[in-house]
Amino acid sequence: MPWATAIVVLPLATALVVLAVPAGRAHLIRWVALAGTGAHLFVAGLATWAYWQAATPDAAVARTATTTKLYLVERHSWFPSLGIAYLVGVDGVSMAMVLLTSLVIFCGVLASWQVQDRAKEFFALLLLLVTGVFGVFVSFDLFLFFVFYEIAVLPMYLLIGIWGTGRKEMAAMKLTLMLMVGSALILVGFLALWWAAGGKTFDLTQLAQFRYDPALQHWVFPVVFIGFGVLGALYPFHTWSPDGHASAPTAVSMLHAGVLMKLGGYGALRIGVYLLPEGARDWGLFFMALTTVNILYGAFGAIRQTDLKYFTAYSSVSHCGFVLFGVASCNLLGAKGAVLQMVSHGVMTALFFALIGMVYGRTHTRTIPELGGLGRVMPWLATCFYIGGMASLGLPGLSGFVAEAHVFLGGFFGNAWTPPVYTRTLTIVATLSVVVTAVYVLRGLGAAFQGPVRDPHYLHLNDATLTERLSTGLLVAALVVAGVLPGLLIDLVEPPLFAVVNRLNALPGGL
Amino acid sequence: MSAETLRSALFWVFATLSLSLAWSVVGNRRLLRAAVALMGVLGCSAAFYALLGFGFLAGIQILVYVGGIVVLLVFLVMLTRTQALLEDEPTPWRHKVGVVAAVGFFVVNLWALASLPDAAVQGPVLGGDTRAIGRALLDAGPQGYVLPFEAVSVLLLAALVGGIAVARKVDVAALPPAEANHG
Amino acid sequence: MAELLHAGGSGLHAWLLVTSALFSLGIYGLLTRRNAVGILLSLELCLNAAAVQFAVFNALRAPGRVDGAVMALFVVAVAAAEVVVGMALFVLLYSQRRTVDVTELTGDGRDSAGGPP
Amino acid sequence: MSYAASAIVQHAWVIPALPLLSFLAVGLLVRPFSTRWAGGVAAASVALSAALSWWLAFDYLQFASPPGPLPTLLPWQTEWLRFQEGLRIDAGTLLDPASVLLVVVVTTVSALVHLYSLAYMDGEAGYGRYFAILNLFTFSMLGLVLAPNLVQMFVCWELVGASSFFLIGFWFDRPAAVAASKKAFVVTRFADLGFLVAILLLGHAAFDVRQQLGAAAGDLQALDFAFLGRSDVLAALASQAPVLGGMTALTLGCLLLFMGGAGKSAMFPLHIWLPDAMEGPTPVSALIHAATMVVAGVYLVARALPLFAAADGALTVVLLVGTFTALFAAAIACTQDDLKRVLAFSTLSQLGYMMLALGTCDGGDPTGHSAALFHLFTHAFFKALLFLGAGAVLHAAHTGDVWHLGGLRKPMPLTHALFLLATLAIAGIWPLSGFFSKDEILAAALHGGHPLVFTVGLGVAGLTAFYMARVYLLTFWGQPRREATAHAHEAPLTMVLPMGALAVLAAVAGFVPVSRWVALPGAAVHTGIDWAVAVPTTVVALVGFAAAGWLYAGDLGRSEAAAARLGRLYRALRHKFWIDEVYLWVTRKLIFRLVAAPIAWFDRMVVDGSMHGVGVLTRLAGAGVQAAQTGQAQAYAAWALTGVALVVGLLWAAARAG
Repeated sequence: MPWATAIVVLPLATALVVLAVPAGRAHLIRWVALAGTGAHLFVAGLATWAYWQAATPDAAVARTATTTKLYLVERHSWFPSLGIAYLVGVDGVSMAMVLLTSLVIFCGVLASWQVQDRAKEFFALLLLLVTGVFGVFVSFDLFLFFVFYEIAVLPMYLLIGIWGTGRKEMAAMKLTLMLMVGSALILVGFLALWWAAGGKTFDLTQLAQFRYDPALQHWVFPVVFIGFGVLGALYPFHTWSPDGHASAPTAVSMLHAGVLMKLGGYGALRIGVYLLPEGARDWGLFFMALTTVNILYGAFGAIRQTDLKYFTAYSSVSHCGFVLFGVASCNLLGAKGAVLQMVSHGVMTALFFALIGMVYGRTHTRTIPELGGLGRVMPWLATCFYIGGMASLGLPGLSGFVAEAHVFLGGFFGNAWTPPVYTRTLTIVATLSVVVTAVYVLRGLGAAFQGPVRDPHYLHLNDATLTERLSTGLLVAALVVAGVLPGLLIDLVEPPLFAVVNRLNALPGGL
Repeated sequence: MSAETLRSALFWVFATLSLSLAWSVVGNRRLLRAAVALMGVLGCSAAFYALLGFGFLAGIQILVYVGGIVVLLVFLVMLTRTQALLEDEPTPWRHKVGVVAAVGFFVVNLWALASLPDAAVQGPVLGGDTRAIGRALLDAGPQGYVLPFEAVSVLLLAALVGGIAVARKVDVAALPPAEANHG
Repeated sequence: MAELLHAGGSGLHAWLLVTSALFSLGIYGLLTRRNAVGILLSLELCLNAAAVQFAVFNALRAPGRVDGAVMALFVVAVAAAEVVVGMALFVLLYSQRRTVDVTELTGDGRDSAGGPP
Repeated sequence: MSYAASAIVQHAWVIPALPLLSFLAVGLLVRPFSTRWAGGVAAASVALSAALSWWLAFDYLQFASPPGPLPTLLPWQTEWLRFQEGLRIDAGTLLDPASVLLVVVVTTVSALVHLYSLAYMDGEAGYGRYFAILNLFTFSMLGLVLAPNLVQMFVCWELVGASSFFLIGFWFDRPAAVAASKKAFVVTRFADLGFLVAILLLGHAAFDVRQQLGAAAGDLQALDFAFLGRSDVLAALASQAPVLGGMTALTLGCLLLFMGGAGKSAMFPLHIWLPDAMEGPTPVSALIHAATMVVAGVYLVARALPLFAAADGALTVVLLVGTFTALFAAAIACTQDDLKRVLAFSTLSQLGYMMLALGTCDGGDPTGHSAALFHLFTHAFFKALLFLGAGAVLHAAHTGDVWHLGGLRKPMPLTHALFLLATLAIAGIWPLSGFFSKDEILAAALHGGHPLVFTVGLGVAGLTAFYMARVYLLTFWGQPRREATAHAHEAPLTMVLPMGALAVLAAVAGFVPVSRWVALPGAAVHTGIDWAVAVPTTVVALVGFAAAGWLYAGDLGRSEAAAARLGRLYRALRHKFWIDEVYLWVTRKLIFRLVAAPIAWFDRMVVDGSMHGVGVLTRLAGAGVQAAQTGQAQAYAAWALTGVALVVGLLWAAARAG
């Protein structure tokens, strides 16, 4: 069974089916989209099972490997003259990301149940977008990776520009332009990697065999890292994210903050650190410092926000900072923490944006001071908000804690070539964010959901509908499962990370 | 006076006439006069065709171009007359640009011309034979023109349909009374 | 008189000189006229000059063939099509804008709104 | 008989699992359908848990092989989180005297509070939610107590904090309750930052030690208490190079650990959240803010005592902070008007006692450790009783302001009797439990070579008697000072019964030989009464009573005169030394206004602005190009011809050159 291809093709096929439905039948369109994404969730689950079957015997080998072994591989020549191939497959990290994306898109479709305006185009574009995301996660040919990366970025422009709110055109433009700059950097990096390895192949597994010249790595690494960092909201290239998230429709925010921003961390880890260990060694500390700024800056920025979406967007900046911080700390704990944080933040922020969309759909405002006392009116939504908030501030038992604990330990343990005083200081500074996060989460949610009911009209609003309960309930369940049984996720993502870390550990100690 | 000399003299007569009329086409402030001058230029061109030995072409030129197209243009001029454009006098800047471009083009042409060897008409030209032209137009062979011919007919049809479609929207009754209409 | 229809009296250079001059005059008109119809007239001048030049080359360089003549015919046909479309456009334009002054036709997307700006 | 034969010792995990299951069941299944059942299920599960924990304590003591010390058992553990090899975090149940003691205390008080709440919370919106979170709290507290490693402790520690947050903010439409819950969470969270960094520091240091030990470390993981308590590990930790300011990772880690503990146990200056937390329902205050959660800090220090003892000076900090908090809070308690607030400051003061006792171990003599745990044990009962009594008063009179109460002993005789008993217990009157445990603490201070601390402790004992007598007299004696107070009535049976049970415990707990059971090796075990301590404490307590009686039993004008005479000191005490205001100033003015707001501004204006600036530059460049795009076909034609002319000109030049 070509699992990897199925993962990519299924959403695309669903998009085509959606396009074939007459535009007037919005209800049918929704059901098609839901069925398609539901089937995808199922297929992703089966694929995980297949991966698990294939990968478990290699678990011991993986601990000492220096190259990631792929599973469920499909390889077809595409442009043989340039060494471009259709090479798809999975490893633990990409499997985890595929599962996350499946879940988020499924819940995103559920959360978009109310979309009426041009529903057909909306769902088709959404599915196209997610096709790109899945493509990125399963492709192991850099060129194919880039193609999918662009597919993932571009529909965003239309989705925000057409179905967004507020200053949507500006936000869409800004987002697209900044991400394009990022992908230009990535392309430069990819071409450099391809060219330096002889210009024969874009195959990641083969490029990983090649030892790049440290001088080349020294300049390619920051290019690639910043290129991916733009999507991963690396300070100071994060400013597209608050505007973009605030303007995007619910499902797009969910997908974007939940999954698309993870492409940044994924790429930085998979391409940046993995292919360019010496570059990572040279630049690790710099990027740790920059992402520490990210973490605190996003958290402090969130305190002053009055729009729920800006609030969540700044908190995303902070949380995505953890991802890149983990990547930049260049050790197993950090890398694992980064991947766990990707999953955790993906679910959490998708939950947040889904809930914000639901609250906005009822109150028609996202301004926190205009809300108030909603906990009395919509207990389900408030409860889910608080669970998400608790995950966000790293409450143990929810997924955020596991990830942040890894990232902090990773930063604190540091690596062989950086003087520990730097990494530890940065880590301790970064831990301050747990307090700041508590402050802004409790302030924001308290103002919106606690206290007396602010507007008497709110008393007539109803709580979540069945689809909304299903969507948010699934995400909450994912947060809880990932938090209570972190071993499941760790077992999945750990083996391929050994390869990344073993390459780093094999480096001659720098400085 | 030999036929050669006569032809040469006729050529120069028509050339002078043609150029001066052309000057009027582009330079006359009153568009209607320019249109009439264009008619003259095209007439001269018919004479040129004749001098070159293309009798059929000359006839077509008179019939279609002068008699059809330019008449349309005259109508057009009259249909779109406005007070503001009654005198189409170029501004100095436009005039300069026009002169530079036209002269520049002419000079470039002259340069190209200088690289060509001169030649004269050698004898009767086949193009004078209407049947030959007809055959070439309907020839499906490698030297034939049947495809362009058909394409041009489609083009004409399209232009016809398009012209009707575009102009159909004009609801003359609904037009606001325009002071310019009587200029 | 019939003889006149069989051969040209002047050389290639003289012919081309005249057609080039005609074409150049057309360019001048093309660039200076404000009236769209005037531009169309100038364009006819250019087209006609080109058509004549086809005929000239045909007669003087390849008298055994008819390609130039055919091209000249095509030019006439294309000119007819062009005038038809141009006429339709300009009449419509005039009905909406009350002018065919090309300098007032700026592409700011408001053309369809109708009425003079 | 051995422990293997004891089902409950082997399956001690059932004790925390029951409230957890009940939390899930009540929260997800029962609550939407029936509030009555929600309360019933929740209370029943905790009651069952309490019964099991008594069984556990019984078996644990019964099967110990005398005469040796009680063993430390780890009957169940499973991998929970694998950071990396040697840094695995297990979930498990650690059974030793301290944890068994705490399990008993937590489940017993919790069960009684659940029972009490059935009536107390009757008719509240969110009744089911209340019980679900109360269950979650009980589970978390048990998990904390049974934690075999620092991380499990931290996990449950945070869960305890979160459930406390939700319980304090139970009436979430009251702004004061919302503010109090936020404050409690944020302040403790700030302290937990210390705990977290301590875990990082100690985890790293211990991991290094573990790597050095190699096979000698066995299967023990770096953050296991069993590993951290080993003498070779402690020696290795203590001999590590200093990391900051001459302190080793061990010392720094212990100080930060204490910061976490001080936050949860509301030690000065992190105490500010506890008085405000009284905005929550009173049973919650009884359970969380008197008997269980707030002692977590004490428990943490007690649990990590080997580390603290090995760390240079850490225990001295504990001693100082504990002593100061005991005095400071007791002094403030003398001036507060709200019944529950007085009890809250009293709790602070008693927690200070416990910390103080732990601090006296700095000389290497671990006697204070058992004294602290003993006091923790007794305090849980009498303080919970005091809170439940206050709750009964609140329930009846709808106000907690002592100046609005008065004369309640007639309409509420049972509550009065129980409150009096608890007052005597906390004041340390023989033969009630407070007498024994407080004396042990003071004895530990005296014999541990801290006479000054002993003196302060003695003073605090007097203050304790004074402020407890003050609120007791103002509440129950004299005449009702408000209409509502006059119509007060006795609490229902479901409220009185748990209070009665607690009263029995508060009365007899002093005779339980807790300090002998929990004694660390080397600790002096008290037998009988230490007259050198008992006499002075009883005397100061009686003096405190007498002073309160003189001021508050008869003419209340006397108290006003006394307050006036104290002047500035009285005002400072009433305003709690303006510490809340300082905090507000720091957070609002300094952090929000000088950090958060500038960052938000900087982000929008500078960072985003520079990104926009790039956009504007691009647009300007575009505008330059746009000028050529006039939409005028003639202009294009001119450009095209110019281009042609240029190209031909170039060709020409090339031809001439060639």
